[in-house]
Amino acid sequence: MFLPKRGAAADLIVIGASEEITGVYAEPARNEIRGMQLAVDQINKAGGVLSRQVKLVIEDNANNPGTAVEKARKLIQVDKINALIGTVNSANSQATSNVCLEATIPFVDTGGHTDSVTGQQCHWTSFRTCHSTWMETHATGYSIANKLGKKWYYLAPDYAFGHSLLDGYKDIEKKLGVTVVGEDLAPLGTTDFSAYLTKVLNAKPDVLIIMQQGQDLINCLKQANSLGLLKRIAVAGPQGEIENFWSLPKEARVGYWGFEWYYKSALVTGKNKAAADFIKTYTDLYKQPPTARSVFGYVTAQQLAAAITKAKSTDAVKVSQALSGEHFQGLWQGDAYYRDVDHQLIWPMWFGQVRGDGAGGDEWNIFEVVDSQPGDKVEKPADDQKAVCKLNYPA
Amino acid sequence: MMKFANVIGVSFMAVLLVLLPLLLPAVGLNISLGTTVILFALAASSVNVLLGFTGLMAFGNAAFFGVGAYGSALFIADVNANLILGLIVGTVCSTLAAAIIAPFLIRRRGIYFSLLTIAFGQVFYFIAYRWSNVTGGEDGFSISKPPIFGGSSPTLNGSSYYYFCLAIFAVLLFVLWRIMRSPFGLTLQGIAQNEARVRYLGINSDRFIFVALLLSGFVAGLGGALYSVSIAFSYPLLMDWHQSGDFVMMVILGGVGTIWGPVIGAAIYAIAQNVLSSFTPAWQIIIGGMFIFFVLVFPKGLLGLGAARRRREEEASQDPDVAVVPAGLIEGRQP
Amino acid sequence: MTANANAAPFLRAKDVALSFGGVKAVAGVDLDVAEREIVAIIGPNGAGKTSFFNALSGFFYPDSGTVTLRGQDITRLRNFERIRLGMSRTFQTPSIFAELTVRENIMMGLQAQANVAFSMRGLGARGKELAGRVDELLDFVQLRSMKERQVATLSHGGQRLVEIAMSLSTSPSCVLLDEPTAGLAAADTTRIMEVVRDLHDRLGLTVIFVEHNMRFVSALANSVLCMNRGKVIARGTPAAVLSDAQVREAYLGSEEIVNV
Amino acid sequence: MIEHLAPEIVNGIVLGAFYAIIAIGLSLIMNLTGTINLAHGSFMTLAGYLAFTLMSRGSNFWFALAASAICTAIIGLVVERLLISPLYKRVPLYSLLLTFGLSLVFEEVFRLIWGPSTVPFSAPPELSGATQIGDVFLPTYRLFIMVALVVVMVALLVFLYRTRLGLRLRGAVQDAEMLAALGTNTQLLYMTNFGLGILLAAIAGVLAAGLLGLGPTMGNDLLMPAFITVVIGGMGSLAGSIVGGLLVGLAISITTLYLPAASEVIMYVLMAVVLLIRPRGLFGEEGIFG
Repeated sequence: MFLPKRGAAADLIVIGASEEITGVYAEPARNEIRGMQLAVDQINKAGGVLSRQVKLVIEDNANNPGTAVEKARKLIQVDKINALIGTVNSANSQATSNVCLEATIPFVDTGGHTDSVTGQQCHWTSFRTCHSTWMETHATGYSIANKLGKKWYYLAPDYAFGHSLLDGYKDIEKKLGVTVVGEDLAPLGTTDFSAYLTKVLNAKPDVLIIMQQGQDLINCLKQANSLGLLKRIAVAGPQGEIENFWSLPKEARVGYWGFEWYYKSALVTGKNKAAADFIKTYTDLYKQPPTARSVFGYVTAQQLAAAITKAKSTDAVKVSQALSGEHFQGLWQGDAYYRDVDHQLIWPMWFGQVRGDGAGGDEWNIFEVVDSQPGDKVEKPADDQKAVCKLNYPA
Repeated sequence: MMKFANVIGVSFMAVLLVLLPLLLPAVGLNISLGTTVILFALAASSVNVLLGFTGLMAFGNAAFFGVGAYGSALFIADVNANLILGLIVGTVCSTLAAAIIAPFLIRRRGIYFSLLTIAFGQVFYFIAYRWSNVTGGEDGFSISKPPIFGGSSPTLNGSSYYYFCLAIFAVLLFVLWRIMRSPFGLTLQGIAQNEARVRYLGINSDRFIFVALLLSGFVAGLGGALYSVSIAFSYPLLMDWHQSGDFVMMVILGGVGTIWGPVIGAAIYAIAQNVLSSFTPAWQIIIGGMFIFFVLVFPKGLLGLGAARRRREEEASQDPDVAVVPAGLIEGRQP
Repeated sequence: MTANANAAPFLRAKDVALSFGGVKAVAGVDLDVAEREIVAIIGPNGAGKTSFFNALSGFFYPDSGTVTLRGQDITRLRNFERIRLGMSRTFQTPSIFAELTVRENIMMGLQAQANVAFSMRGLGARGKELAGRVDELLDFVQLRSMKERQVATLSHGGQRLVEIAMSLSTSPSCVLLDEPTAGLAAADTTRIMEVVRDLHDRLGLTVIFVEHNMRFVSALANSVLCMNRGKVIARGTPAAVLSDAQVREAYLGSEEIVNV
Repeated sequence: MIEHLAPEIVNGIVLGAFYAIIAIGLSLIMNLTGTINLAHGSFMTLAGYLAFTLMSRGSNFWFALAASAICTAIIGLVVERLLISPLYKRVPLYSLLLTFGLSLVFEEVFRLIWGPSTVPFSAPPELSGATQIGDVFLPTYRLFIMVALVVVMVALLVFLYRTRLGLRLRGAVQDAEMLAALGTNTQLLYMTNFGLGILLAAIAGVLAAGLLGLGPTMGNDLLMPAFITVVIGGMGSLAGSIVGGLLVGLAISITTLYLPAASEVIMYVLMAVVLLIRPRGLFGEEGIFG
């Protein structure tokens, strides 16, 4: 029988994790799970939460929102979880967030970036650890202007996510007095960017901001390289997923990218001992350095446990209130907090250059951090968010 | 007149479905999985209208399912948070979608028909993906559960929503059963078995296929509309051809051309997927393998097994591989 | 009996040609059939008889030539539209609904004829009337006792009779029968022969049939058309055609002629 | 404008040639055996991964291309014999569903063996970079693909029109029963035909991997445009697949230049227009399947 013993539920804190174990996001999902698992193990070793052990129940949401809803409900109804964490795909994050509101279970979105989770579709039960799309564009916007120049050219994928990235940059461009010399929307799945890239070469911007993802990004970078564009114009983008860059051929490991965390940089971790310990333990355990995804998972599980401890209860309202607004020291320099107004984690974002080969005898170390931006500077002001996001805590 | 065995069968299924919200938690599954089974069964039944009853290899019904889902979700979110009205709007949308593509489809038979259903189904997927201002694109589209009659009427949740879906499903199943026994249904069976003969009885089979497509779009859309409310979400993958393939497989798993087959198939599929994916990341291999196994070994599905044996006993001798969906599938060279 | 020269013939095919991938199956065939005539089409295998039937009944459209029914050009009319004009046909291998009962097989055409085929509910009051018609038609082919049998379980001859009854369910004025006795035992052949005669004598229908059994042809047909390699090689009374030298040569060595 | 248009036209032809090659394979298999091969894309991906594995073990690109294409075709033959051939006497739905199940299994097996993300598959150095033709720079790898696909297509035509087996195959595609009556071993023909279709897919798969990047769903992403190519060109017509593929490829690449927002929808619009005017597709013959 695979049923959890119902009696046991009272002796345990059960945290559900819904992750894209199968499908295109399997790798980031795996790293999020590793982070969560490590945090839970450490918590249990230290005596658990409210002197109860924490149990992590992991479900595969198959990278499909319908399955994500089903699995969230299964975790809530059958496994009697006290809180739910996880998701990489934004659609899954939002769908799961809605289910958790219905069941009044706290949900922390570890890795789905779409603005709506802490924006228009925010709920009092929902939190988010990773940066919002808005934060990514603004953080990199400041850093690009700061490090690379103020004459920009946009290249974005022509679908919902590309449009919201573009909106973000258009907002920051006004604040910084940037000149935009060109803007192109390329269809998703474009294989040949040479027409766009030729236009870019003629427009002579300081920076080409590429918002493509996945295979489109790889194709674009390879072609930019072969056209010699990289020697004349800097290339930058909102988010570099280290898992992706590790699997890229060396000629495509180029450009400046926003990073949500990095394991080998004084700008990121500084003298934070917790971070150093985490990196060492994680690397020893999994034979691979932690990524931003690992940190999402780890910090989420850790902060959820801290909130339950602080609330002295697993009651959803109490836990949510305990999590909200509480400042903590994460795995980076400076503090962080899930802010009251929309439950978005406010923490810094970094910026730097990707290189072909690992540095310092570490094949994983292909990123050089050059800049960082504080979280409260790059997220929408709290007052603006009040108009968009209504958390509607129960009275 | 129903045979005694059928009465037993129907009663058994009825009791099983009514008690499902009690049975599922007892075996470690959640009630909403039951709702999903019912709604997938609706989609599979819509495939069955074409595949089982009319002999048309439809491979694009997820598009109707998805149009129903988006239609009701958009209406509920943007116009009126009223469950009943939302379902009506979603179903009207999906029936209209069927009416739009039907003129392209009814001119072809056999695998060309399948090919066209795949391609046109993908058109709807593409629209949902691309028209993100309205549909939310790949991020999907959230709604909150609407009150049943709008305003301050109650909102259905968990098991009450399950019974709501079950009631609609039961009515629809009865209607389908009646239709299959009507003159219209008889003509559809005729088309499935021998379309040339149907035409030589002076019947314009194209018009029947057109209506069958509308019926199929209606049933699938109703399932989709109920599904988007069930999960309070709609997303483009609902319309992908893989989803269509899953619906067709449900029909085959249960038994093609039978009223209960799609229900049984949907239950096997949904429960297997749900349970397996909790245990192993290789669940898709097992599901795919199950499909292959059934196609090779039990092509008539679970229900077809019994029915086939009964028929075989009556018949003198027949090729054991006689097609479940005969003749009409291969397109003849007819004007 | 020949067609009345003044009036337009009941069914007329003029210079009908049909080819498949370069092979001329029918190469310019003319045929005039008068109302209530019985015409037999004979010829060796591959002579193009069935292809000609297909062109007449709209299974394929002819490449050239015209087909008229009661003076109306039906060459490009779709097959089911011809049925509504009173044409009806059977196929070389019985074209039936094998998994349905005899009753359902007959019913389908009756429904269509009564314009109730689109009804998604029961037949209501019309049901009784149509059931009566089913019985009538089954009496005609003497199959009433088989009414609830699945057609697949019937003998070959039984299936042919069902097909004939089906083709009558559309109330035709003209029936095209493609080798009604092919593959039948002697007793069944006689029974079919009686039924075909009744089509003409009792129901007053025009009958055109393709046949290899020459006993059958000479006993029933008013007029015979012999085809070979897509062309008409002889036409006239059965006696005249069957004694034609060209016909005998075309059939030479083939066993069908033995029956003459 | 020419400096923009020329690369887009090359791109369109390359894309179109891919669709055409895939569509020819699909169409051959569809016509002879009535199987809509939904696993066709999986075979392309498989060939890509095999080539990737060979190259990461030190093989050069050319050997990897040949070896993986042949291996994939052999795997295709095994699949055809073991799984698909038992279904030939059944209605085509079953082979369609079998290949559907197969594609699910394949996709997940790829993830388990080669990981869920794309793998770093690079075109050989001699084919990277750009070639200057007049004032226009064209990516060498694309030119190579264009030439390679044309060579494959010519070889295919020579096989189908100039060899005995090819002639039989074409005859069988038109009328399988007639061929059986003439005593040709139909099972052997089915096998050859399927193997040929998969071989084409495999070659396209390896070439595509260097162009589009190699991940578990690479082949499936190319499958839908190939289906639409078949619909547009007309089922069972070689010329239809070639013209249809080029039409789709060029339509996509030219709209990309002038109206990028429409470049995805153009394929579906093209299909609808063609079907409205000619329900059989451009070159569709009145074959067994209409």
